[in-house]
Amino acid sequence: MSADTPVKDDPAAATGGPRGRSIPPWLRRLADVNEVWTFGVLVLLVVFFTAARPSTFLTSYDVTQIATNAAIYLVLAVGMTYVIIVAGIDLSVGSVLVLSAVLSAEYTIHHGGAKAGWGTIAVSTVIALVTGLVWGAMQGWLVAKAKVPPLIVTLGGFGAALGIAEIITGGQDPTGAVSNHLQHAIGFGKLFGQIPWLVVIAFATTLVFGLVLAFTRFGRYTYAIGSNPEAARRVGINVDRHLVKVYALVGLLSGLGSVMWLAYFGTTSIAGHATDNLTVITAVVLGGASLFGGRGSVLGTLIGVFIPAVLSTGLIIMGVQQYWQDVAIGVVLVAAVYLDQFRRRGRERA
Amino acid sequence: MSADTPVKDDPAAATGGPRGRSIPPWLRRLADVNEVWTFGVLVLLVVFFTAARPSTFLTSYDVTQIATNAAIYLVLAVGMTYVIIVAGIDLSVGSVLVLSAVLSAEYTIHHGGAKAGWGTIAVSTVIALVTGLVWGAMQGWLVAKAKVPPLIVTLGGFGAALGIAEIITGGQDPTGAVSNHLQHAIGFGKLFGQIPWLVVIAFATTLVFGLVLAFTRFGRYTYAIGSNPEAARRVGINVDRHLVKVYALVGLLSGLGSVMWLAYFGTTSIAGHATDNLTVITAVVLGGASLFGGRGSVLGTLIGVFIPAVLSTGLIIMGVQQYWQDVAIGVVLVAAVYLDQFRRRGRERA
Amino acid sequence: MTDPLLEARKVTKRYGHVHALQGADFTAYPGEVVALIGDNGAGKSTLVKTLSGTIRPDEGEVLVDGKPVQLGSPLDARKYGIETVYQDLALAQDLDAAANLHLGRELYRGGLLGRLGVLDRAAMRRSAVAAFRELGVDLRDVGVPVAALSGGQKQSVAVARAVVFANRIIFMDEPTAALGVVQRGRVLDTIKRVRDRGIAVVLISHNMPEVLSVADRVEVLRLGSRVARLTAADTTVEELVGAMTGALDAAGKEGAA
Amino acid sequence: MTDPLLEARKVTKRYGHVHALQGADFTAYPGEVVALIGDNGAGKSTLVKTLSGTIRPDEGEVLVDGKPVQLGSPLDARKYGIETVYQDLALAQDLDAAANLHLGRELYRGGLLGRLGVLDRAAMRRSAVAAFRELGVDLRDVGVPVAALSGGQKQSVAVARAVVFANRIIFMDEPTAALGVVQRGRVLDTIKRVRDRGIAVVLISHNMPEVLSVADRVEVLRLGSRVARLTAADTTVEELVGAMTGALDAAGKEGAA
Amino acid sequence: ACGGGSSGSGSKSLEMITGVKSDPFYITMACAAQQEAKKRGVKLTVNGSAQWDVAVQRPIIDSVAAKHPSGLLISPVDTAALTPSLNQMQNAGTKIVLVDTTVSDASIGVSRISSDNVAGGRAAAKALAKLMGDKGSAIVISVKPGVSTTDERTKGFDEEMKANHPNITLLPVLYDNDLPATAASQIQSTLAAHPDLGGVFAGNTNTAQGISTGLQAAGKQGKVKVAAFDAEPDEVTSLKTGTLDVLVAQDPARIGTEGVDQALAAIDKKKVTASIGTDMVAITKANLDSASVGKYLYKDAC
Ligand SMILES: Nc1ncnc2c1ncn2[C@@H]1O[C@H](COP(=O)(O)OP(=O)(O)OP(=O)(O)O)[C@@H](O)[C@H]1O
Ligand SMILES: Nc1ncnc2c1ncn2[C@@H]1O[C@H](COP(=O)(O)OP(=O)(O)OP(=O)(O)O)[C@@H](O)[C@H]1O
Ligand SMILES: [Mg+2]
Ligand SMILES: [Mg+2]
Repeated sequence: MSADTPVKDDPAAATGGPRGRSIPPWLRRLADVNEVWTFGVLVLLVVFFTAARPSTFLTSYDVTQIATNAAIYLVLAVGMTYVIIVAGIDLSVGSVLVLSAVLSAEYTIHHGGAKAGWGTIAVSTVIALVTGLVWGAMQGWLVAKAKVPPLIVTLGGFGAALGIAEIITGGQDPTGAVSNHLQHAIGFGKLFGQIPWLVVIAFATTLVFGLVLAFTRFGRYTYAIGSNPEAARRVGINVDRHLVKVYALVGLLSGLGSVMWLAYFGTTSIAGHATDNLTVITAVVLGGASLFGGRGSVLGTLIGVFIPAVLSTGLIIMGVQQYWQDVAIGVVLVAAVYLDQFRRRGRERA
Repeated sequence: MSADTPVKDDPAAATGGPRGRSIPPWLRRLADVNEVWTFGVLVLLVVFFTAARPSTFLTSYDVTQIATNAAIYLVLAVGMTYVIIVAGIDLSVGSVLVLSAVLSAEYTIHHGGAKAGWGTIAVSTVIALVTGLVWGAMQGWLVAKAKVPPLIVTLGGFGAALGIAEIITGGQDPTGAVSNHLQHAIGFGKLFGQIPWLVVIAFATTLVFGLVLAFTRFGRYTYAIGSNPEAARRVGINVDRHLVKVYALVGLLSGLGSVMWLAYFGTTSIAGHATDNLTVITAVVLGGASLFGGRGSVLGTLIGVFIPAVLSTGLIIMGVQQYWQDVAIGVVLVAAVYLDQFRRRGRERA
Repeated sequence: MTDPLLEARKVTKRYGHVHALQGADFTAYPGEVVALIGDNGAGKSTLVKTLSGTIRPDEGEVLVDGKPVQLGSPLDARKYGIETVYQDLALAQDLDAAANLHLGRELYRGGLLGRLGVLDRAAMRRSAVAAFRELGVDLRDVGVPVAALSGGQKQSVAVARAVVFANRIIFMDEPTAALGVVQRGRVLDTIKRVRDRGIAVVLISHNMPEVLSVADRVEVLRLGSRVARLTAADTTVEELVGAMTGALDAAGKEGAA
Repeated sequence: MTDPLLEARKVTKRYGHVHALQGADFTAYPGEVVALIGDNGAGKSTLVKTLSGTIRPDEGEVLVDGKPVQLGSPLDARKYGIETVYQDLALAQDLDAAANLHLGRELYRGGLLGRLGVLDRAAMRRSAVAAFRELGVDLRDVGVPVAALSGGQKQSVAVARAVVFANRIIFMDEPTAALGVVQRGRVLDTIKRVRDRGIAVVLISHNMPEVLSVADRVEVLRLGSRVARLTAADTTVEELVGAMTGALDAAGKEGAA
Repeated sequence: ACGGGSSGSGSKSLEMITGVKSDPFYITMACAAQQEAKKRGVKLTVNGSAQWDVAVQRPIIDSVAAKHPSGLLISPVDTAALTPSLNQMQNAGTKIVLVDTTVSDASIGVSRISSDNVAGGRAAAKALAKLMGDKGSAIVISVKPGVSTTDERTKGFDEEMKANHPNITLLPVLYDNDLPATAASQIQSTLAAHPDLGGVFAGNTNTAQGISTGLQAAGKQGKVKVAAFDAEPDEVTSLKTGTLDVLVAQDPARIGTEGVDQALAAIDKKKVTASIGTDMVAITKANLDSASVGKYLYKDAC
């Protein structure tokens, strides 16, 4: 046997140029974008419900309603996206929200209560934010420095934060926890009389932290650490400090969530946040993040928050009986991610 | 510069023989065993509570009580250990338990109710086990074949199983769900009048599946898949089938748990299993398993189940105020794992 | 020469718009060492994975003993007697060397226990120690997870695994890249020994002297397709490099990329 | 000769009862290529990790410019101008090649955006493409996560990262193991070029001809300690292998393991 | 804050185990019991399950049993499942008083003091129907199925509506899993589907918070009438400001006080009342300030 002549040579492939197939290249590129498929599911749901109940679902009334009710979860989920990308998890969000709410409510109660002015509102808001930030940073420190698995740290934090909130209040939601000004201006107020302030705050938060994740060093380090913490450490990234920051961020956003909660519900709802963590984690995973870290996006999370929200609203509007709703939501969640899986199969990583 | 003579040569090190340091080698080997540290924490807790309340804590009465109350969680946790080692997660255990209990209760109700004989008991037990097995296998199929992340599959399964149970029962625990025979013989009966049957069943299950995990091919494949699923696939392990089996196993054990539940509590408790998943996952992680897969053991899980059980019993016996209990449990959980972390730091993997 | 044991025809594999394989051909005969060489990114590992059932090609045909076969999974490939040392080693990092060596082919205890699937760890450890000694590897502690092994030790585990169970065809994707001088020599000896048992050995390597010293035949891959088939005895390193980089045919042919 | 730039004295590192390093010494001078060789498991990578601040030794001393320093983290090491190509590459698999190349040393946009930490992705991509071209690597699609790259392409990313930012000392732990012939040549050229800039290059390799062709000096590690220091020009492959395996001193000395 | 008194006097010790420790109803009950115990010079320690869950309550009972208290006040979360544990305690000499909820085994407990949740549901239905002008749709949003107290409230509500207010359309029950946020979105979705919605019955405090917020955000506050269970301070404020329209108040304080009294009577071998029923009132803005209603308002904290 001796040297053959080249069997084949295709310069187009070498330069990576698109090749003529029936699907136009821009569409194939688009289908490669992680969020497109999940977004497709969301659109499908909206279309389905609109077709089924054209007179009630998705009138302008409903869209802002859904968005308002999802606003607080969205804020928490944005923080959770960072934590999950960094291969962590935070079960404590709901309790941290409660603790922040309680501490800020205590201040309000002693400084004017329901009739408190903007000065009190400002201080109590700062208290809520700082509480969340400090609690989150503490958890981050335990994860990063003490190397305790995040599940345990934040589960412990979940119990401890709730316990402290209950000790402070005696377990009852205190009265006069929120200034009426705050409730009217932020809780039920609307920007230009159109968009509820809660939605504005949530989307602004989403936008800012979405951009930070996608375009800044902070975001890049978040992906790098989630992808390979040891590699990140070896290239000189201060992994521990970054972890503390990420957990502090989700704490801060829980604090922000507590302010939004107080403004909207007018009470601390100590007993009403036991399953926030699962709701929020589900949204992030629905949005394409991997619990093993390194993958995920804020845009995906945004969609992931809205899929269950639209779904449960739609099912109620369609008059589906409650127990069947549980079944239907379970099935749709799995189906939604199953669709997404086709995309991933397309570009499998061996 | 030319060749030096060897600077040093130590044959002992080359043969891996133990070297004389102050700590005897068997102790160092023992400290290397994963479970020893966690067990130390458990012992510490027991010693502390016994010292604090010598007249009440850890009389023979209490040990079997704690074990009985932990028995059902232990059975679930044994299954969860497999799932977590295989880098999965199962949020559905509590709902699967409810669904199994409801289906078996329905049979009992129509075949003698509270007065049903052993024939009915046998059939209803089989129904419970098969329900769990089938549901688990179905979830396993979705994880393995449809490649939907286990968090989503089992969260969907959690809602769907509970929904179906509620549809069947109308949301209320049916009466006559359990035969009195079963309750008296298994729920309250004791082996040799000493050890409650529930404890016997739970420990037998633990032993069997602990041995399977440690010594058989099934266990070996579980670790291999959790460690590197692609490698397992490449060496010819049927990864998908194994995953289905693992999820089916945890389903089966949920079914077994439902039988134990019915025997012990005499009711289906539809509303009472929302947080079983977290309880059980916590136990497994406390026991040293990693959520990233590949690590964990049934022995560790056993200890992990008992740490929170002993803790909450001890705190109540000491008369700690209830909200402080939440705080204390949170702190101890984190501290327990923090101690364990010293061991791991000792043999860091670069 | 005898009939080919394994043949790949016009195998294509795309990842997004990267064409890892574009109509690649490959042939292996029994009882020969065939080297598969090519530049980085030429598609060698992709081809190996295709022929080991690890990935499915988009197009193309694979023949074993002249008959078209479907390699849907590594299990299928193993049925045809195909063993592989993967470039990324494919080890379970949390298991020790002996467990990795026998992964998928565990040894069982005798009697009832064995039928229940109880592993014979001692036997597996013994056979592992023997296998490693044969490859000249000193593992110091055979009980540690392979994650803790040195680069060369890890590679030895992967090589030993394939060699021990070699049956009809063995693919070795850069099996010596991380090995020390002695271990490399042992592996090359082993390759020859295996070949002499009538097994087809497919060796991928970037070390041209090594290729020429051990291979009977060389196939060259470039940009995802086979560009040359050479007899090792008749070739020089320069010729091989020329074929891989396209310098040769650029001289001989107009317009090649 | 000038004073040593980096010196390690009696460095010890134990893992359980495996003694990866037992009193290892090492010296690197500015403007030289020193090869660190040794059998598989001799402790080379462990020594490199120790001197890059990645792991802490149990005992021993590290001196930079003759002054004892504490290398508590890779960040410390970098402060002394130490760059490293790790044997396991240490890449973030989910990020693309350009992101990995600049990891920890991102380029920022101009103006306010830059001060807010906004990355200049286009610039990073451009500089990455340039770096890869210099190493002769064809990445086809620079936007894919490095997990999808071929073995050689991955290694090129790791090498490029260290070379681009080389400052005073560069450790290269088997940088050419997965590279093709052309790329290997480019890396060796690069090593020489870097050396000529006065940087100390520490090359670990199992390829003895490669070592002799590029190194000025060779240090040999065996069972976790330095057993020989040789001038490359005065040595042969046989001598090196002898020193690594202990064959030489077994002949000269009684009772060596 | 409520909770364990520090130093007990004498040999008498009381223990209390509530159904859900974070429930305002139980908190008020526990506070009152604690005050009464203090007055009587005995030590009372309060524990409660984190969820309405026998598996959570049973270990608590067993742990408390190990302390051999002289008396136990308990709100069992299941009518059957806890009988064995309680039996064991009773046989060991502990006097058991069942507060709020009961068990079906009549031999357990020296006294039973309970509020009638079915009657409470009826009261809510009556008051709500009146405010709705006996027309439109009404819906119950409850915590979750399988919780006996809230299930009974729903049952009473349904019975009353079906029996006496045929003009009101009853929509299927929704469950919010005790999450105000879920309740808020559920009520808005229901409004969209049923614009004629006139009244809502909230199964507990959390649900009420969510519903009133949801209505407020939808601008339907006042148009849709809301009846809620319990009368914790926060809810009373809402009643005053008009976000809630009816509160069905039980009398947790009396249950707690009576519970302590009965337990101590049993321990001292004095006369014990075997069964005590407590009242419930429907509080509206109209009767809020009347003296007879004041005592039903729950305490903020003890
Ligand atoms: N999973 C994947 N996704 C996307 N591209 C891939 C994937 N796997 C391989 N590729 C691309 O396909 C081409 C061929 O890769 P392959 O690993 O087969 O090369 P190779 O010949 O083995 O190279 P090396 O000598 O470096 O190992 C490369 O350009 C690589 O980037
Ligand atoms: N994290 C660890 N835990 C336990 N043992 C380890 C660990 N890291 C290295 N070792 C052991 O230390 C010894 C030296 O390993 P090292 O990686 O330094 O070898 P090396 O000289 O780089 O070998 P190679 O040429 O194969 O890369 C080996 O026996 C290895 O098994
Ligand atoms: Mg390759
Ligand atoms: Mg090495």
